[in-house]
Amino acid sequence: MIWTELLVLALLGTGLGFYAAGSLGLLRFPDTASRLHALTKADNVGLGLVALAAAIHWGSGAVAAKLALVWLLAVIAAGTTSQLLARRVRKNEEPDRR
Amino acid sequence: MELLAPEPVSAGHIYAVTGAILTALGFYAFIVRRHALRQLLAVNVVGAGVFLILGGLGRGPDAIDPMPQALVITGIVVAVALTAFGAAMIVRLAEAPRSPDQGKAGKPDA
Amino acid sequence: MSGAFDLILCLMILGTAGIALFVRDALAAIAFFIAFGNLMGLAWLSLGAVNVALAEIAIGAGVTGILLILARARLLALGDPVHSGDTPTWLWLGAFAACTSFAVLLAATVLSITPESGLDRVVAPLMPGLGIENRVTGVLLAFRAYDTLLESFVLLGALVAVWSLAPARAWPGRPAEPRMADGQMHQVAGASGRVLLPVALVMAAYLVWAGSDLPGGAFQAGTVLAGGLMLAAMGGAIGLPRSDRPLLRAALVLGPLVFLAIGLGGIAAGGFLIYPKGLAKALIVTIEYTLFLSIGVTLALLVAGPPVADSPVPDAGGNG
Amino acid sequence: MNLLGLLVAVPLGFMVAALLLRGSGRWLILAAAPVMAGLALWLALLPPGTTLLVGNWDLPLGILLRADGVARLMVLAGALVIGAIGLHALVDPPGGKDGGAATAETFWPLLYLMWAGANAGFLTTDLFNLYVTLEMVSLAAVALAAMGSLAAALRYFMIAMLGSLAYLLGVALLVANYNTVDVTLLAQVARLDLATVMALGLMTAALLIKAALFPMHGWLPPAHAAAPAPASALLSAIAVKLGFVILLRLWFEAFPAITGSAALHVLGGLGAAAVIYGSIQAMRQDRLKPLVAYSTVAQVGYLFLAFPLVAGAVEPSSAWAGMTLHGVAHMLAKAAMFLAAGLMLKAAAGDRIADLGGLAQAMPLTVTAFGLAAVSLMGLPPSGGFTAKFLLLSAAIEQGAFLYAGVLVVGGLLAAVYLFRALSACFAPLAGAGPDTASRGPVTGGVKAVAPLALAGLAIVMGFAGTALVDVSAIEVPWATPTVIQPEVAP
Amino acid sequence: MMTFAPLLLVFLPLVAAAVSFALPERLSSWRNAANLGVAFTKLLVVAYLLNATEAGLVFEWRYEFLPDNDLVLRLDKLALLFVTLSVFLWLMTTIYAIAYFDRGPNLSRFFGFFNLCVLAATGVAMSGTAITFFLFYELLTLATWPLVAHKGDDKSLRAGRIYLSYTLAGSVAFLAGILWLQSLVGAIEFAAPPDLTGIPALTLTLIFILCIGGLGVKAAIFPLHGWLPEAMAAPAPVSALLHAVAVVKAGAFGIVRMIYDVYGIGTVADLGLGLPLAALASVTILYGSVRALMQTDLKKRLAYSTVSQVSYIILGASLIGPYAVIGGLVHLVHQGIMKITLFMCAGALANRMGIKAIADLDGAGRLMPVTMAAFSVGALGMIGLPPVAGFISKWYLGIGALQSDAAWVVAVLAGSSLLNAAYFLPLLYRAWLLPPPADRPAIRELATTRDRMLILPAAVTALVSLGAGIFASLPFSPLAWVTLIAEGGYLR
Repeated sequence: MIWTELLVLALLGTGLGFYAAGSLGLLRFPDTASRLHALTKADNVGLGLVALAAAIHWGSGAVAAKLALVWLLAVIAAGTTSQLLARRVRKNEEPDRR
Repeated sequence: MELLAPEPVSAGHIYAVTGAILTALGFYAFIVRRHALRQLLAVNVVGAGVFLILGGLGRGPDAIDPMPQALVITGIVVAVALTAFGAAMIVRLAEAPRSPDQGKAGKPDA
Repeated sequence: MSGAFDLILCLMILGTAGIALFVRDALAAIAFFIAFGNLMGLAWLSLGAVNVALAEIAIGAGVTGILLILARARLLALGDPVHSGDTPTWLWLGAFAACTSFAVLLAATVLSITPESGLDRVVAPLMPGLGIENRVTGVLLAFRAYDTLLESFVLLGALVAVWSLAPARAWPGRPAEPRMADGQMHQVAGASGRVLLPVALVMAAYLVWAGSDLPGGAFQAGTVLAGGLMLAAMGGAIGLPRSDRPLLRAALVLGPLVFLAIGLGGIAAGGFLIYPKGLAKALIVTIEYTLFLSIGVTLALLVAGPPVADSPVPDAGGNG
Repeated sequence: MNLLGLLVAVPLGFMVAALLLRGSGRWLILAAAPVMAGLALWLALLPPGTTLLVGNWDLPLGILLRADGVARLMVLAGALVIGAIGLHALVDPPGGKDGGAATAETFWPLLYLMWAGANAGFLTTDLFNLYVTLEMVSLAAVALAAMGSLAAALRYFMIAMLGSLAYLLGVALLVANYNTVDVTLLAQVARLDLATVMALGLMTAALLIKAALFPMHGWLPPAHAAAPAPASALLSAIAVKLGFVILLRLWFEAFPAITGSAALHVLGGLGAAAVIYGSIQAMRQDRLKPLVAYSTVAQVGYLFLAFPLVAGAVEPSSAWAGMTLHGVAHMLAKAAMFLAAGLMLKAAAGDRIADLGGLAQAMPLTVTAFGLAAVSLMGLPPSGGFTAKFLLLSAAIEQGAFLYAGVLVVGGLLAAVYLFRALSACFAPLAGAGPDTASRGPVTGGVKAVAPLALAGLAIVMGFAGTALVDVSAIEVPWATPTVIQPEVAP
Repeated sequence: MMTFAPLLLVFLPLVAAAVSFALPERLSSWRNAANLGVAFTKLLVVAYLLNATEAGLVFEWRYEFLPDNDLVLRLDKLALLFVTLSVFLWLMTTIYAIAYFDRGPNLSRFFGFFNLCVLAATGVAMSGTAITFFLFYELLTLATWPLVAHKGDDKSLRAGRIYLSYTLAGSVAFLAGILWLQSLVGAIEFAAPPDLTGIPALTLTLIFILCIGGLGVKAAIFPLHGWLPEAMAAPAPVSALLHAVAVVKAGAFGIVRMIYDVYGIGTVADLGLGLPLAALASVTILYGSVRALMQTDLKKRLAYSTVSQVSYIILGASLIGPYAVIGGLVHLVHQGIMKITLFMCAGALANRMGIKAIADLDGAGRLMPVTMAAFSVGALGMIGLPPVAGFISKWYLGIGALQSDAAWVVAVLAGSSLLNAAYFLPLLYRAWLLPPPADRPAIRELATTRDRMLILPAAVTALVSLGAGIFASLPFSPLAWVTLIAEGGYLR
């Protein structure tokens, strides 16, 4: 039992670490593209780890499946929005480059 | 869900007081923020505060009263319905100020 | 520790609300309002009101947030910068004094009332008769079904009210397309919309089904459906319908009408909105499914706004 | 088994039908008006004590519908007024000038929504249910007002929404404090504590906004004046009445022990101020519809002026009857007046009172309707307005409340001043012999004048049915039927 | 018939009003026929009622229109006196109005409201309770207003406004008085005067002042008379019927009811209210006469004369003596008949020859001898010369004054008669003895049917006022009837 607890704790910790890194990137990176880069990748991994931790904590297949769905949806949403944001950014910057 | 719902000593009061402050805050913003869209936002904050009072005071030691919950859900739906209408009015007003009284009162008929 | 969690959460709620209310930039205000709504959802979770938490996040934060964002964007396009005019100092001060006293008075009032779940005792023994477990659903669709019936008509009426704002030439027409101007962006959004719409439908259906016994219900599910529809519409996966399409009208009134019909059917069983013995659950589920469909469509159209005159859609390739 | 629910369900059904039938939905009123009038009449004739527990769920949880005197009269008057307005809207559609097709179509579902909401509100004893009905009515009201002036409607919307939330806050405090929001139950358990006082204060303030009592009336004149005639008629006849009825429930039924005489006199004083202020503002208007709208501000004042008189009486009194009948008479007369004013303005050269010249010749029936409505609003006999004012004045004099009596008297005179000003403008010859005025032929036998004439006629006929109406208004007056709500007394 | 007779009297003019409103202008002959038919029918009904009432029957119709407040129409002898007067004069005025307007604009409206006025006047006469009285009294106000404003020009609209401000303020005071009294003694029935014992004298006095003040507006008591001369902007038939009969008489009639059937002469005497009222009436009599003397416009002079003459009724009522009462009440009839003659003649003069100012009257007697003859009878009656009816009134008033130990009233009467003579005789002098101005075209007075219809009513009323004086001692003469009334209750 204790091992699962420890595993959960470790996963949570790593997940939060990714979140922290992502947030730090959001705050510190210079332009939109790099901010997006930091945010989407780190946060998706972070969320995945936290969801995994939760799934192990409850130890139920149904819960795990739901959490997987949640993660999947979050990844799709993040992917789509970051795509859209990036395109909008590029479009706005285009005139300057020409 | 138990993870997030611990035994509160008087969590109900904490949230109810928060609701009270939110309500007053919203009223305040409604008065000083004169743009209609911001007022609409303020009204929604007031609504959230009122709902929180309703929920907080319905939170007993072991369970939360289903009745205020139902009332809050009803309230939220009514609020969003009205917000949608309000937002639509604000946009339409910016598009074409439809007000015959202004036209006729100010100047001779167009 | 839990007390500390509640306290921190409440402070965050107040903080986000304060920013949402007073920050200069309207977009920032709306962003913080959405954050505020999500924190409110957490607060409801913490209070144990999962049903409300779902509703708050989906409707209070989600739909309202989108409504405000869209309204702001349209106002900006119309040349309204969404700046609040300057208000005189005396107004600030006077309002501050008044609202502070109001807050103190209201807080004192709230503290004078002991929080309790008084009606839970009344609700609990009635639940077995309904055959469902979720007490909130029980209140919404049985004990106070009358409120809910009227509320479903408020929602429908709000859409009618929004439609009533349509300009003379635009009726009957389609709402303004929330479509992305850029062709490629369009594709991206469309792709995700196409993926998400069926997912949303399944999820929503599940939420309704779960709503009988677990947290969930027609309103939350309807919001999820509306979200899917809106995403799909933004990506151009589906077009927005003309306001006079018979099918659309039918979809809009389906839920309220079934609810009303079942209510009137109750007269045969003894009175308005009485569910015949043993049929309660079946009827409640019927109401919930039809209502969820109508709510989904209604909310999506509420967000879309009134029909607009058919004008050349701002085309992506137009200025190649 | 009883059918109280039908009074709400049937208009909702018509709303759905109107949405499904789209453009041709307007013809539904031909069925709705008689059906609803029949139902309302049936309601008025029910034996006293008729109630309905919706869904048969018992009280602290469920919702009670009750056919008391106020509900009967308001529902009946509402059915007649809304039905007549609806029929009128067939010949004088609200979409006229620039509202266009959207207005013409959406008017109908909104009308039915308001109808259902008003009926539901008049019948229910549940304060939260009242919140929902209040929103139904407010939503429809704002949308109808928006058909005239969007700016005014938006102002109305904001203030109404804030009011609704203040009301809901009151409900929240009550539900937490008493675990019930039913008026009949609250009457048994009400106690004087901070929460109750706060709740009552908040709800009262909110409802005063909705009822447009001076000085919370600011939203009313622009919104009512700008809307198309049928919409204005609905707004002034129905929308402001619901707030008033809820206040009756709160002040005289749920918390009669808590509302002290000082508070009652505050309301009475505001009512008196409203009468005077509204009348003076109405006198100052140059244009017809704002004049009529300010007259609503004044007339609402009478309803609240009656509060201390009602409380000062010991038994089902003439004050109660006068107040209720005044509400009913105002519904009929004001709706008639707005409809007539709408027709008059369409025929007149402009919207100023001075432009009304020649209308007495051109449209005698419409001007007659306006005149009859004015008679009732001024409280001249024979009319419902007179009956109501007679009862109120009797009560005021009986109680030695000479200040209120004076306001009642002066208010009637002021009303005569501004209403006769408009009326006598119709008798003046054509203002200027411009080409547009010369082309205005006599429109003697217009079907358009039927609805306003019928409503104004009803307001007059009401003056002869005083006894019956007073009897109805006394059904289940809070202090008349203590057996319903009080625990049994041990022998 | 017993209960429905009063209702019938109210219902008949309503029919005429409805028909008049409904028929378009081009069917004016139908409208005229309907008006005349109904007016004549009503006269027949009244004739029957007079007989029946004299035999001792009392017709009453009752309807509870508010709890404890009955709408009562009751035909006692006093009511019938007024009813008969108004019904008879209504028929005359209808004939006159048909001829006067011929084919003017908006006559449907005119005749509609005209009938409503008569309805109201009949109702005022038959009212059995204070509330019923108020109801019809207000209806009279409302129905008269469109008639005053009928022409629609600025002057008429102004007159209408002034008329309303006076009368509405008056009725409000009256209503306040009634309600105050009702809150003390319950509903007020004229047939069963309330018991006023135990009510403080001050309260009773205040109520009395409110009521008399309210009624005094219509009765045009100084200083509440201002509307009456203004209202002369109305067409002649309106001035004739309303200002000679309906409106001012309603006020005077109400005062009589207040004194005799509400307060009772005993209470009025105890409170000492009779004398001030008599003094006020006397002031009005003299003031009206003086003002009449100062007028140059014929109708205005007649209007001030009305102000003066109506107060005779009030004077008679307030003196509280048998002969004074008889004099006052009989003057209610006599003044009506005589004044309507004068107004109809004035209207005919204006209509046919455009004569409005007194200075234009020169030689009118030669051109329109019948009209001027009728006018002369009316004028002489007003002065109080026998054998015209006016003499009877003044005679009884004088005796009544002496009976009530108020000899000063005789001086007032004498002074007033002198003033009457001073403002009427010059008119007669001008009309009969001066030659017409050279530029006035000669007209044939009775050339067409319409011309004859215009003169006929005035001639009839002139003859009636002569008859009422000459045959005063016969049964059913106004004097005989008033004596019946007085004996029936006012001479306790």
